[in-house]
Amino acid sequence: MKKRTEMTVETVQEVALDTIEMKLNHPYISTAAQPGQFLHVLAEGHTLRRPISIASIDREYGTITILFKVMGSGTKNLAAMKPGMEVNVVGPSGNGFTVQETPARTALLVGGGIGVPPLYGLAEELQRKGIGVKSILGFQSRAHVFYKEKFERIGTTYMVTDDGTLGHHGLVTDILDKAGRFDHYYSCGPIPMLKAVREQLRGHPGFLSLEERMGCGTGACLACVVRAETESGYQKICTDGPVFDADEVIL
Amino acid sequence: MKKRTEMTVETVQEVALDTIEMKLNHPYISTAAQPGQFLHVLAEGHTLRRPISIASIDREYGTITILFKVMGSGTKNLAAMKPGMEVNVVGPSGNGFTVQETPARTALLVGGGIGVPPLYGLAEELQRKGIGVKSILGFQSRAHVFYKEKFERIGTTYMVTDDGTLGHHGLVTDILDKAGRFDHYYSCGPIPMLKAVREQLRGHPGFLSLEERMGCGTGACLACVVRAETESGYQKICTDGPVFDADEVIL
Amino acid sequence: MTDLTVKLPGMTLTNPVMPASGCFGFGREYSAFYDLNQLGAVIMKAATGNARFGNDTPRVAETASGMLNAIGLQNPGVQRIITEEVPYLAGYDVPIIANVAGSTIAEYEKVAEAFNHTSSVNALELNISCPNVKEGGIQFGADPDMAASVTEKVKAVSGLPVYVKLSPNTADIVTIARSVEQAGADGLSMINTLTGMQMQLSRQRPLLANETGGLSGPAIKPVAIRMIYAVKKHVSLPIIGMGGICTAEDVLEFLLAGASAVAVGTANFTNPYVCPEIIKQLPRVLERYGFDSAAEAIGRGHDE
Amino acid sequence: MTDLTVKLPGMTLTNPVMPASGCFGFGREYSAFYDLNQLGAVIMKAATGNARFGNDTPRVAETASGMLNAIGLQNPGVQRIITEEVPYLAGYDVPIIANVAGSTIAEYEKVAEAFNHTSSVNALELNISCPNVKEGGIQFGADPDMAASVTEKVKAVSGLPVYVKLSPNTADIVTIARSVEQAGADGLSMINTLTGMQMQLSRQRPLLANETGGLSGPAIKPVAIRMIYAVKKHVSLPIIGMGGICTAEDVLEFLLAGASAVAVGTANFTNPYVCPEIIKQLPRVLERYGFDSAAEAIGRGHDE
Ligand SMILES: Cc1cc2nc3c(=O)[nH]c(=O)nc-3n(C[C@H](O)[C@H](O)[C@H](O)COP(=O)(O)OP(=O)(O)OC[C@H]3O[C@@H](n4cnc5c(N)ncnc54)[C@H](O)[C@@H]3O)c2cc1C
Ligand SMILES: Cc1cc2nc3c(=O)[nH]c(=O)nc-3n(C[C@H](O)[C@H](O)[C@H](O)COP(=O)(O)OP(=O)(O)OC[C@H]3O[C@@H](n4cnc5c(N)ncnc54)[C@H](O)[C@@H]3O)c2cc1C
Ligand SMILES: Cc1cc2nc3c(=O)[nH]c(=O)nc-3n(C[C@H](O)[C@H](O)[C@H](O)COP(=O)(O)O)c2cc1C
Ligand SMILES: Cc1cc2nc3c(=O)[nH]c(=O)nc-3n(C[C@H](O)[C@H](O)[C@H](O)COP(=O)(O)O)c2cc1C
Ligand code: FES
Ligand code: FES
Repeated sequence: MKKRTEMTVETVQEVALDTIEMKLNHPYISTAAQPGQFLHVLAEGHTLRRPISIASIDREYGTITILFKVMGSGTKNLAAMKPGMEVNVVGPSGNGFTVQETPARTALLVGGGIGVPPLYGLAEELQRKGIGVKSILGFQSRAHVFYKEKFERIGTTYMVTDDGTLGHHGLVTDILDKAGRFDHYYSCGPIPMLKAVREQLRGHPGFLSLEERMGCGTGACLACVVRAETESGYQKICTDGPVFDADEVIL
Repeated sequence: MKKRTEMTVETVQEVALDTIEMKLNHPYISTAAQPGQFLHVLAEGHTLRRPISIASIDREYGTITILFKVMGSGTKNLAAMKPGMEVNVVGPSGNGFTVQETPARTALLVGGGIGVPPLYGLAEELQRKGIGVKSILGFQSRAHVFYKEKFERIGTTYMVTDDGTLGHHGLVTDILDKAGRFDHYYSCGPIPMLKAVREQLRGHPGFLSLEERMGCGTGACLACVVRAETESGYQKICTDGPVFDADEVIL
Repeated sequence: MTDLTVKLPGMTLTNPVMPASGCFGFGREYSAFYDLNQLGAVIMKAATGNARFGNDTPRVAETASGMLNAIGLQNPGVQRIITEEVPYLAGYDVPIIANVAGSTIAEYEKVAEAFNHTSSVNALELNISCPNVKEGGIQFGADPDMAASVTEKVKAVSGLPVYVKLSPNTADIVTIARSVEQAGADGLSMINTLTGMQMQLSRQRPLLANETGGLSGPAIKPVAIRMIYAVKKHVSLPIIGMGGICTAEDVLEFLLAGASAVAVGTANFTNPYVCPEIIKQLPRVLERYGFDSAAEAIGRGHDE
Repeated sequence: MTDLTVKLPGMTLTNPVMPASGCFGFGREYSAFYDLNQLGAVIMKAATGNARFGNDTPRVAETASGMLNAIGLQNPGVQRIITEEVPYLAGYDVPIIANVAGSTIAEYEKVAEAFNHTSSVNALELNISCPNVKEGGIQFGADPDMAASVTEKVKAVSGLPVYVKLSPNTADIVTIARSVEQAGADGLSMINTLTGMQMQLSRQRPLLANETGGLSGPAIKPVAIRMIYAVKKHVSLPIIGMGGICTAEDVLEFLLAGASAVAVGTANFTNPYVCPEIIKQLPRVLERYGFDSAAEAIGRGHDE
């Protein structure tokens, strides 16, 4: 069950250009959270909450790690929080990644930019379940890269940058076949990337994590809909998603 | 010359019920300020600045003391400031008290509630100039009283409370004649009090410090006018005042 | 004990605070946060004759002390609302107000008529002020004659009290209010959103797919108060007031201006518990300003 | 080097940023903070035929991301403005726009005509949108025919380009804009304030002595952007845009929506240095979004 609560900031760190890693403590949220879910975070002085994915969960220490890029004034405020301060969140929100245990033996993760964080928590979860993980991670440039080593510790990881300053020069979709065999794929990133990934991986079962501007973040306002092959013709990203079966949503 | 600048909070203290004393450091402001002037203080997240009187000036240590009552959200924010934080002010603003040295030998100060703070800086200044000070200070109740001892250290001080919990039970105007002889008077407080004081002390030269809701605080918007016996028919409290010759303004 | 009860045509509210249409779905989502029985009433999301998908996304944008929305009246259609949503809400002991929208007068009539067939709906809120649809909505609310005509037609087919929801996008709200009063409205609901726009600098285009959207939140509160105050002077219908309410103090401000009850919209997004929190604070706030009851404060901001 | 120059009828501005009428007096006060030569232009406080005292106090109230004002066009009258204020501003190398108000068309004509007799004023801003006076002001701006008629009469007596300042308190800003365009306006200035009100809980009365006031500040920016965008689509007059501008990003948003220059009002109160600060940031912001000049950005938020 999702709750509105205060989480205590444990650490705040710039892990890449304009990219903040923040560890938040809350026994309940950290127990209830699943990879792929998000926190709907209140940024002081703002009307709308900011959706930020859960990047990693430490149930033992009761913490959640989030990673976010400083974009506008909400994330800027958030980045200025100091250890000991409290962040007001509604969470864990939405439906996270479905981790299929059988017969899946290997999963391919494809992430772009700020779509990478939720995949990290997923990678950890997959590893815990004994499922092999291969990752293809795209960033704008070397300066934007984060969590490379962490992904590498979990499985084979291919790096891609728009400007070639690290790994493959180009798009994640250029090297999808490099990854070889896998059972499921999981992808998160900008819509054009998700479209291309889905197109190229058609035939494989897969899950996409989508983003949309939100009002309520709780399923009531219909701000965040995506057209889908459902009876109603749509799904709500904030409650039905953000993770969807790749075949279900119309991008 | 008035400036927009950041002043550093040195101390914050609740000196009476909902009444905060705050010491702010700034070499320039503390040198330029005169008793009766005000700081136009930015309260985070607010469109309009808050006018707060300069209650005391310590030129040696470069500090200004302000005293304010927590009323709405602006003063609430301000009260939450901690030592080391910076307060954005425009100041010193307005025209302060005129301290006439000759032939004045004794001044009577009449203050009500949150009109008391500017009179304290004045009392200090008068004392420095060798002018005798008598004060009549009115508060809602004993719990609201502040700076009693400080005024007493400077001169004879009569306390008045609305509910009689300290000093005279009633209004400052009940005991104006108790004060005996004086040359000038200075008064600050709610308009009905100022009107009554002026009425009772007609014949004595006096100065009144007025309050009005402000827009610009700098003389440009005409939000803060008071009708006056001037050619234009009005005066601006933010720049012509807040202190006026008692005979000049029409209350 | 401060009495929060408020009587309105079609319902007696245990307190004057209800969620606003479109900001609370059909109640299910917020029932995960608290017991809806605490609410004074619930106003449901707009119903149209058939299901509507609404506008393309993005549908919302944040603004200074407010937000823009261009949902576009997405809803499953009045029949499904009656069969699937009303029964859920009817499980609570709270008056239900159905928000009625349409592209033609006939559609308004059809939707209004449909709600005659459920005993659980207490009143209709006639939405002639939605700024986010190409047809219907605001076009009926901008003109006093059109507004009167929809009101009259809906009154003729409906067995329920009708609150007409007015648009602030007008030079003369009093004339519109008078006009729907004469047409037989039982109450007014005001205000809907102000039409606004935000440019997205990076795309050099309006941010919302619909280009314009409705401005709501604290930013518009002064406009709401002004319009309610003006209408209260000239019209004797009870008013459900809304526009930027976040606190119990805001509620009192609306009551003083002339509202008999209030709706809270955007603030639910900032704080999902805002309605019960306001309701809990309200007795204290009324007391602080010298009121023994909510009813006593209604219209008290007017002279004499 | 990003070129900030903007050409408007009657003046070439070194940059598109000027203080808005009523928020900057006649410049003297802000000249204590910075050199006014940095400004793109200055719009003076409204001038009326004779001196006016304005409304009772309180005249301002704070609102969420905005403020209400009901100054009531206090000013020393057009003659004294010409003899005492214009010469001071003329000492700077900055175009001067005179804001013209009146209670009757004859007064508008008289004030406009008076400004023919000074060589230092570059243009008139015709204020048919002040919400804070009982007569004149907004009553001329709410009706397209009245608006056209004042514009025509003023154009007939004035030798200066006339920018008509429009009110957002209307259901149809485009019709008013078209109407004053046909009447011969040289430009538009938009928007003036939205009418609003605040209740003071402790007094149980409207806070402002005038009861209603004009809402300005960031709260109204989405309304301003929407109206400028809509008018730009249908009218070919240059627009001076205003309403909630605080940053250089805001300026770009107005340019994209269709403004050729902008005015900054309320933000001067929060930060007396806001105009020069915006002007300093503007080249960087234009560059970041791919513009080599301010002129290039004008209207670029529109399709095609
Ligand atoms: C389910 C989900 C998970 C997300 N997870 C992450 C994450 O882990 N790390 C991260 O850096 N970002 C993530 N985002 C994007 C993040 O929400 C936005 O970058 C953030 O809201 C921007 O806020 P701002 O105040 O900095 O920007 P502003 O532009 O000032 O925000 C203005 C408004 O637009 C909304 N907004 C702006 N960009 C986006 C966007 N891309 N998606 C949704 N709303 C947006 C804001 O929430 C706010 O309401 C996620 C978005 C969604 C929908
Ligand atoms: C020249 C001058 C000197 C002052 N000196 C002091 C002082 O030394 N100590 C002190 O406690 N108070 C002083 N005041 C009053 C003080 O400015 C207000 O109490 C304060 O602005 C309230 O702000 P708020 O955000 O708490 O209240 P809110 O009610 O939230 O404020 C809303 C708006 O109203 C304005 N406002 C509200 N009350 C007043 C008021 N009484 N006078 C002017 N503006 C008001 C605020 O500035 C703000 O713009 C002074 C006022 C003036 C004009
Ligand atoms: C996301 C959203 C959806 C809305 N949908 C509707 C609607 O379907 N019908 C309606 O009459 N008003 C709708 N409104 C308007 C609100 O009911 C309310 O009148 C307005 O938002 C002002 O109140 P607020 O400032 O508290 O949000 C909607 C508002 C928002 C923010
Ligand atoms: C205190 C104040 C006084 C104003 N006086 C005038 C005026 O005399 N003439 C006029 O045309 N507009 C006047 N306005 C409106 C502004 O010029 C401007 O159109 C409006 O405030 C919106 O801009 P802003 O949000 O940047 O303040 C005034 C606004 C304020 C806040
Ligand atoms: S954000 Fe409101 S339904 Fe998803
Ligand atoms: S506050 Fe603007 S003139 Fe005094």
